Amino acid sequence: MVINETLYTIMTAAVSIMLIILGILALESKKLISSVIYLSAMSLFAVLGFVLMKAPDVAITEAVIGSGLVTALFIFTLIGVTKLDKKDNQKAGDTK
Amino acid sequence: MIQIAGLILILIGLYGLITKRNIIKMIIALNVLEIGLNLFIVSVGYVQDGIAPILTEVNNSSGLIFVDPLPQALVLTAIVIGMGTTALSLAFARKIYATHQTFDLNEMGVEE
Amino acid sequence: MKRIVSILLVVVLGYFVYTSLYVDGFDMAVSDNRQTSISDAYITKSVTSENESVTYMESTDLENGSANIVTAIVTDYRSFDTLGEVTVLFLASIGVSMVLAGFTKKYQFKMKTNRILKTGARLVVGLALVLGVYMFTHGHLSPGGGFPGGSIIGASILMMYLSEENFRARMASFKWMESLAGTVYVLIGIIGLFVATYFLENFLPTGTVGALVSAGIIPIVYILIGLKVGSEVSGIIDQFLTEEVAS
Amino acid sequence: MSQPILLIAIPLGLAFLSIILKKIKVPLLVLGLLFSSMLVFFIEKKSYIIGGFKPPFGINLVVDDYNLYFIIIVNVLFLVLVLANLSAVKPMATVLLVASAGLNGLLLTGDLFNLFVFIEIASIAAFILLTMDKQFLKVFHYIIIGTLASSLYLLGIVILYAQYGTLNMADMSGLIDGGSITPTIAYLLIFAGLAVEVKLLPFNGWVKGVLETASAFTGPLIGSLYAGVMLVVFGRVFGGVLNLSGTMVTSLTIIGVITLLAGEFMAFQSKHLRQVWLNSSIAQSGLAVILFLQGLHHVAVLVIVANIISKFVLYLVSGKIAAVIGHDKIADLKGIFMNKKALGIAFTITSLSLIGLPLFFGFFVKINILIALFQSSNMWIPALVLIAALIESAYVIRLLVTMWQVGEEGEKPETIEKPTFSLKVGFVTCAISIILGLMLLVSGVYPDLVINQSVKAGNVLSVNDEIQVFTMEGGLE
Repeated sequence: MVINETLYTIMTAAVSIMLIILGILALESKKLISSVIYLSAMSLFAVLGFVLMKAPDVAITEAVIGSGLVTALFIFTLIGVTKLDKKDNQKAGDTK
Repeated sequence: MIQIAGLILILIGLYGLITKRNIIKMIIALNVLEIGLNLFIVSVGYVQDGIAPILTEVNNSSGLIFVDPLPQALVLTAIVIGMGTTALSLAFARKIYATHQTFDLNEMGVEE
Repeated sequence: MKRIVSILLVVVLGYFVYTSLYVDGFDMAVSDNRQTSISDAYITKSVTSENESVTYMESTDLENGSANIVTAIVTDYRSFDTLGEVTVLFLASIGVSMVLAGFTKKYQFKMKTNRILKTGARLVVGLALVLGVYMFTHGHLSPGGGFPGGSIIGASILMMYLSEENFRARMASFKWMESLAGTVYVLIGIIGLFVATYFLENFLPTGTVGALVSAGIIPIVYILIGLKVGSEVSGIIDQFLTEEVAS
Repeated sequence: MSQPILLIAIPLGLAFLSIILKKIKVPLLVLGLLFSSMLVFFIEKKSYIIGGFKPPFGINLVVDDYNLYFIIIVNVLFLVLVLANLSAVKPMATVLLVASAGLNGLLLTGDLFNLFVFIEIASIAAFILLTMDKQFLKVFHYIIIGTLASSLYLLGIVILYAQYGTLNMADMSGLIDGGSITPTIAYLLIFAGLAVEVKLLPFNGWVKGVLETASAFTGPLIGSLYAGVMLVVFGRVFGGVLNLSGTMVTSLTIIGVITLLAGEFMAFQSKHLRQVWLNSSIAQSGLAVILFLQGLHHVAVLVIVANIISKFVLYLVSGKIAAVIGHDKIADLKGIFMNKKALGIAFTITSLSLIGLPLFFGFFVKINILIALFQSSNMWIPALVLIAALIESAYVIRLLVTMWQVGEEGEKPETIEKPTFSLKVGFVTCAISIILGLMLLVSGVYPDLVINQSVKAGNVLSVNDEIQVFTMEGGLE
């Protein structure tokens, strides 16, 4: 399978730019949950980068662990928080 | 190209670690840094027109030009180690939230 | 203000890194100094004995019989790193359960599971389990291997966990798997020390490159890693899906 | 079968086993550590291959004059520490086994990437062990900084790999000596990564939070054993592998000197016992780093040995005092040793050795540092080291006077607050402190053996024939 040289360059450039944009978004977005989603998306673009650099093993590992499991763990952490917040609000509401 | 992007991501992660005062954001910055680092390491082993370092029916001889497999093996290790530390620090984050009711270091009253 | 200072700091640092890596004659591409690189010996499998080239499905009884060269490095040439890596994950799962020791109650999600979800989940879980097992049994032939394979198993356990309410009781058996897989990994290393000469040495015949049953201890090690990672990941997820019991 | 790999493999295997054999966790831990501390005496000095592939292709473990004695000290002290705190270790048995494997791996490994893996194992074990002190936020800071540090270290070694195509330490050392380009950025990244672990100044924010509240168990572990091992690793990498030159040495030495002075100064100002020792540890790390960077490996080894033993006793005693009294404010500890003279004597011997009074081991350490520095470099480094030593003596003597002072001037400390040591805990601590104190005293009277050994150790990193050392027998040799 031969990929056209220019096509390859364009793809690497696109992946690089998307990685940097998503990296900045992940750090600068206001809501924590969207940060986590940006991180996950960034991880997916990293997977693309690994594929482009001919590293299929790394790509699979990153796809499963980096963008799958780590995102899941982040989200579980945040779920616990929102639940706790709601309870607190309810308590505050009860005392009123 | 991706090598430079990896370096920039490392710098973005560093910037995040310096400025962010939110525990979750700090962990995210660390993850950004680690992804950048992994991209950089793999790119070090990339060879122009090299093929993936797996012998198959198509690429069946080791006489072909492969990309360097050693950095890929290192990254495999680094990804798993990164996941381990992320899981541990998220557990700490939950514990801290349970005592302080916030993720924000400013709200906890921690000095810079 | 602080933000601007840190941006400046990072930009200066980046400029410094950039100049020292790419301008001052520093050579970042491995391809050019291949002579000094140790990877060529990995690719032609000629570390212990000189070997011209390896051919798929033809070469037999080499020092290492894995068709996937990354796997060859991860589980054979630098297998000791992988033992350390497994240990890190093991420590992480212990650490998570220690830090979250007070968190024992399972999350009550708002959504109730229904029959369609349950059946669908079972179907997908079956497929995912098969995929995971395929991945770590074929780690020496195709990309993948023990770590992603084990994580996929962990993910399918998570799916079971979310769809079945009474699944948590069965989690205890994973501790056994985790412990046994780890112990057997170390034991294989020590057997290598006694049967052959070195720790973690490949003491089984390596067979034909590319065959499913080949590469000596590599598939065994990857299966062990897969089982261990799978049980550790399930343990971590189990611990994260709890909330603190109000005291 | 005296293979050093068993020092890593046996604790790891037992750790994996211990999560299902929960009931005999502690016996397994003691068994594993006992095995390690016996095995260390039978190890021969050579390079051991792992996996059957010769280095640089495979990973190897190295045992030589440089690390052999550290392996013995660390393993034996680890066992002693666990035995002294046997009641407290039960929940941490598995992690302690892994920590022991990690420390041994750090000392033994001959591969730069393998070193990264062991840094991660050892530091994650440390994070978990530190949760015993319930300071989650402070440990979290340590996690973030520690992970950042090891990432920087990894970046550094990957850049070196890209340049030289190898990861083996011995191989890398040869290639760097023969190479034409100095990979400055890689050196800086590796320095930054290791500096966090050895507590150099801009990177040591975590130390304060973690060690200030350390118990009699985590204190000696993190403050003495981990610190010592990390310094040994620093020496191995910067003394043995990387070949620094000119301006790099000067600028990094300045960091070391600043760390030394700032550490001693902060220790002088500290109001709490453990704060004093943690700042003093920072200063000692700075000193060892200076010596390694200046190529004076033999005295650096002396500093590390003295620091491991003395800080072990000091943290142990301070942790016990804090546990019994509930705090460790120096002003409130007046005359505390009058009730417990044996412990006091051991504490005093160790701290006097730390400041380098004659007849103690520390004296020979200090004098050899100064001789070596005066011979090798211009005057400003030894002068500053001397100033630091003076500050150190000042605060240690002030501390000792306070702690021995009988409340004659009206206020009787016994009546205000009676420090009642529970005898059982006190006895073990006492015994350990006294034995280690006596070791410092004996090696102070007969220092030649230790000093000759350290010269040998230094020569492993880089051969230097012009070393002059001060010993008991021959004076200046």
